[in-house]
Amino acid sequence: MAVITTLAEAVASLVRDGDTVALEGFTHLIPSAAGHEIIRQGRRDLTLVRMTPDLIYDQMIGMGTAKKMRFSWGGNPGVGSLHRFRDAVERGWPVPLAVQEHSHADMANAYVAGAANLPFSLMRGYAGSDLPKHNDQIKFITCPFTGERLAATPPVRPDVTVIHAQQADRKGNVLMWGIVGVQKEAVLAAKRSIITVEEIVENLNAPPNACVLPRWAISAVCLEPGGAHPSYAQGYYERDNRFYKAWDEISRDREVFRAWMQKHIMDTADFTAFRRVLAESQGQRAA
Amino acid sequence: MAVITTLAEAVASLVRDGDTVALEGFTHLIPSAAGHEIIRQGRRDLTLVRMTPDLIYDQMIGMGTAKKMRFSWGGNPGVGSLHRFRDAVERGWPVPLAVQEHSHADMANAYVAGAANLPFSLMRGYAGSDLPKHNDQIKFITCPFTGERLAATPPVRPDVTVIHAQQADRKGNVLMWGIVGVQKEAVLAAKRSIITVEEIVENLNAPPNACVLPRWAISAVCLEPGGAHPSYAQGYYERDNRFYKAWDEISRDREVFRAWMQKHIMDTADFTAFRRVLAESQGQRAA
Amino acid sequence: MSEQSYSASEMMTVAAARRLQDGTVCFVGIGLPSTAANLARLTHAPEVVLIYESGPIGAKPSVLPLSIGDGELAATADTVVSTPEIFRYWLQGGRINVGFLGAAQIDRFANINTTVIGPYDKPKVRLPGAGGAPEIAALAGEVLIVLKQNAKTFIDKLDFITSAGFLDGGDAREKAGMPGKGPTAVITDLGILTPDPVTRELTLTSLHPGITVEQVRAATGWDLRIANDLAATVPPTEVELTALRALLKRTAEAHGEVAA
Amino acid sequence: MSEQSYSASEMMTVAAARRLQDGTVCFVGIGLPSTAANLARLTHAPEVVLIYESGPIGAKPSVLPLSIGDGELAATADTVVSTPEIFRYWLQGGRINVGFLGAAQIDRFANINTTVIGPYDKPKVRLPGAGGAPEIAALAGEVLIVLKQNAKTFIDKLDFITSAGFLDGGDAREKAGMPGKGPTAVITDLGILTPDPVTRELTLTSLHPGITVEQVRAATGWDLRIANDLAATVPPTEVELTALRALLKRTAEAHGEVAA
Repeated sequence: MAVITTLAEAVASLVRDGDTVALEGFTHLIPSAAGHEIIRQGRRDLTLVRMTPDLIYDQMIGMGTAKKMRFSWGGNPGVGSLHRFRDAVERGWPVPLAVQEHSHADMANAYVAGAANLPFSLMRGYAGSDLPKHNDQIKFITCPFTGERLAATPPVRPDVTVIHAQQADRKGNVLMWGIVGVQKEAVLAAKRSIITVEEIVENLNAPPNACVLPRWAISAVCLEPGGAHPSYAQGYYERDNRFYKAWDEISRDREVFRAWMQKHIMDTADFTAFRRVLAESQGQRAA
Repeated sequence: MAVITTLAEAVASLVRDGDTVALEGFTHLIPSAAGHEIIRQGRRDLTLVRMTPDLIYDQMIGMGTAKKMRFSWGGNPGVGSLHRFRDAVERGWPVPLAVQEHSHADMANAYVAGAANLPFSLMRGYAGSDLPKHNDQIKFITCPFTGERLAATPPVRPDVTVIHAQQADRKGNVLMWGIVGVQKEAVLAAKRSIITVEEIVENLNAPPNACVLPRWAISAVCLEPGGAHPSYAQGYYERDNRFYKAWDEISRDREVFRAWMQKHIMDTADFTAFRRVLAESQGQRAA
Repeated sequence: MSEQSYSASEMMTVAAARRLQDGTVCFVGIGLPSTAANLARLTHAPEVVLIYESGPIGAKPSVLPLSIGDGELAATADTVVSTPEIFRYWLQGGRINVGFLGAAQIDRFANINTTVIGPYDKPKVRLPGAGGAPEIAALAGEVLIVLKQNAKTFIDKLDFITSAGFLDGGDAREKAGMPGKGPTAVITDLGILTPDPVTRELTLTSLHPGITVEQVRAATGWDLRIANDLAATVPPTEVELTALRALLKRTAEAHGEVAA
Repeated sequence: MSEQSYSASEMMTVAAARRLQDGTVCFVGIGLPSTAANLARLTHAPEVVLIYESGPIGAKPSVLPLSIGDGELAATADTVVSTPEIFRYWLQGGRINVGFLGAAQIDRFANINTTVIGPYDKPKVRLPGAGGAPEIAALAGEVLIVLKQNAKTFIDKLDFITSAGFLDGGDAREKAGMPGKGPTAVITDLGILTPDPVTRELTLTSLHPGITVEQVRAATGWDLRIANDLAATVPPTEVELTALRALLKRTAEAHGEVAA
């Protein structure tokens, strides 16, 4: 049953060292505020799961939060590489990062299998690809009716899933719209869940068949306006493409990255403070 | 690509003797007008597929339209038995009806497998049930990771799926809302599809993430206001519970049934004429 | 029972409703289970979450649905999802605390038949079939069954097991790999039966007011076990009866209006 | 090329856009494919249906998305579904006519590497990974690939095959059980390569204006086959160039505004 609480409390009570954690979002509604808080509270040895790891995971990896990542595409969307991710994989800095790599279709199906409590997912996949040679969690099974060969992989079952949504009501029911990605599946596949929201409203007034997560299927709801920055929240604010480009510079060099993280995240109390400090930095850079 | 045409033309060109046909609807948006037209045009040897066969399938079975039915619950919702269905199964009248029987969960998964072009569906099902003993299309497979036993069945892949929806736009894109059941999966699982609608509008103005079927995934769209009667169309009209009760009497006796079908369906040109004749009959009964 | 101010079926519905705790997530079958579940919601369990297989989650109907997919369910739900999602993410996903079922026939181990009477291939009576019951019975945290008790419904040997209770009893259910606890109570118009902790055989543990043990035995197709500490079911309270009758009255009026 | 009124990458984008027929259902990768697909929609193919893996179906963005999930895609789509549904019902469901992909590296049989350069376990360069490409490449009716051609991208032997083209050539793709026809054209900044009908080896079949065969050979990591009837790519028309430049201008302004 959802408790409405602060993000700091939710992360403190629900995210533990060594957990398998999915912070999901498909370029829309990325839970940046929650990612920062996990870094701030110094979690370690996390197994990160995500279809599209981006800046938040780059930050977590660069700060040594993660020991492993299960994913299908890791980049800075529209810009290029994730330099901290590459540094961890190519040179083991600050700590080596094990990878379990899939295709998007397989990851999406693995989330579905997790939400549906199935022991494996099933798809027509990986024909001719080298990926299965390097991922022993991809197996092939035979259709009992046609003899066809299908790819199977274990479900994603996170200890904690963290997502960002547009609205919750005062009871903790959550509504999201627009590009909803795999977030519903990710929450339903997890043991625990944290959902940050743009707004807490009296009534959701959800349209019929909207993407609603009932409060009894959620662990914690936290009000974090702007909490998806630099990604966007449809109906609230647009994507800060400038920051994605800026990240390419910030993350290229280990020391520059560490200094930026210290100033903007470790030395700020919360996401609101982060946004204030970031605005100052951007002002200086612009000047 | 959807053509907007009359129901008579759509059925004439898209539904053929011997086809596997799914007229879907989960008590809401049942394609009654289309079912009548299939009977009127005298189709034979159909294999009917439906999670919840009700009055329309009772009428088709009683008129000898079907040779087989794949289903999971066949009854008159809130009233009782389907007498024509029972007569066909228990006494082979007017023709024997073969049945392939599943649970709702299995049928729903089989539609999903059909829409997803998978050769079988997968679920935790039938534990302790006698159903698999009488359906050789239910098999059990072993999870390659955990060794768990799961039920598998071939997908539903109809030659034609027929559904009723609230709205289409002038291009043939379709919008439905409320209890949407398995209709989206049923259309995407089929080779051809007919969608009758309450209304054709200039623009759908669909809410975000609404249940929309794009015109290029549909064969035919037909304007049939009231075409779901005696079921209901959310936002248009309510369920005619009285007719469901009346059907219990009409369908009990073979001759009464045949006479009713002749007068109300075989001797009427279309659903509008049917509704007019039905209103007269109900007036007489009430008098 | 003539002196009683309530009917046997009212007692049955009230007794069934009482088994549903507040806050429970309940997968509701149509008919008696739906009546009992909504009575619970309107009396002691305002926060019960009602899920119907047609797609509504958190339905709060002011009148009872005649079908499993009435518009009232969709209009009052927190959300309406597709039927595949209901079975995949919500039932199989392990989110249902209580599955509330009716039945055409039941045996001593609370196995249910809703498929055929007589041989499957040449049935004497063709029943509607399984619906959602086999997976609800297997996967829900626990199962409540409500049906009228007589020689036609309480059968020594079922012709067909549609949905599993405890199969042959003992640990047969666990061996069959069903995660749910299975039927924890069968509520009838005569009393309440619960499974023996060891043999899992249904035992009469509570007798409704005005009913005799002999009546219950006569309405049961096998030699019914009676609990040593047989309880007497508390009669419907004024609150329960008033709520139930108002619900049924609203329902009749609404469906009457619809039909008018 | 100094005398030309357009750039090599404009030629590439225009040539790629031309391959997309009107009414086609196209699964669009981000970057060059998205630019080409939207140019096609804004010129000769107004009825092309663009599907993005993030969920939008029938997106009609007025400015190019910087990410695969920009709000513009959702706001202009006929509908937005979940990412699992996109891959399950729409791609695997067999509804995609053309998969439009980019690539980091490609080989003579149009196999694609977007995973690693160097050994997988100790990569010299860790690339972003597969994304949706392996299943798009396998399941789409046909595949178009657009990328710049040079010694770093056109590789004799890939370190990693992320997404299959024709594997070892000949009927290797069919034998691997891929329903789609596979890559039917690779469009670069130098020319257009298409697979030999028998060997399936990429063959230079059209040369962009101002480019020499020697330039193309020099930009290819293997001994490139040249078609006997080598065609000359038609230069971008005024309509094509105007539409492309206006699209890129709108895009820059929009993303500039966002950042401001």
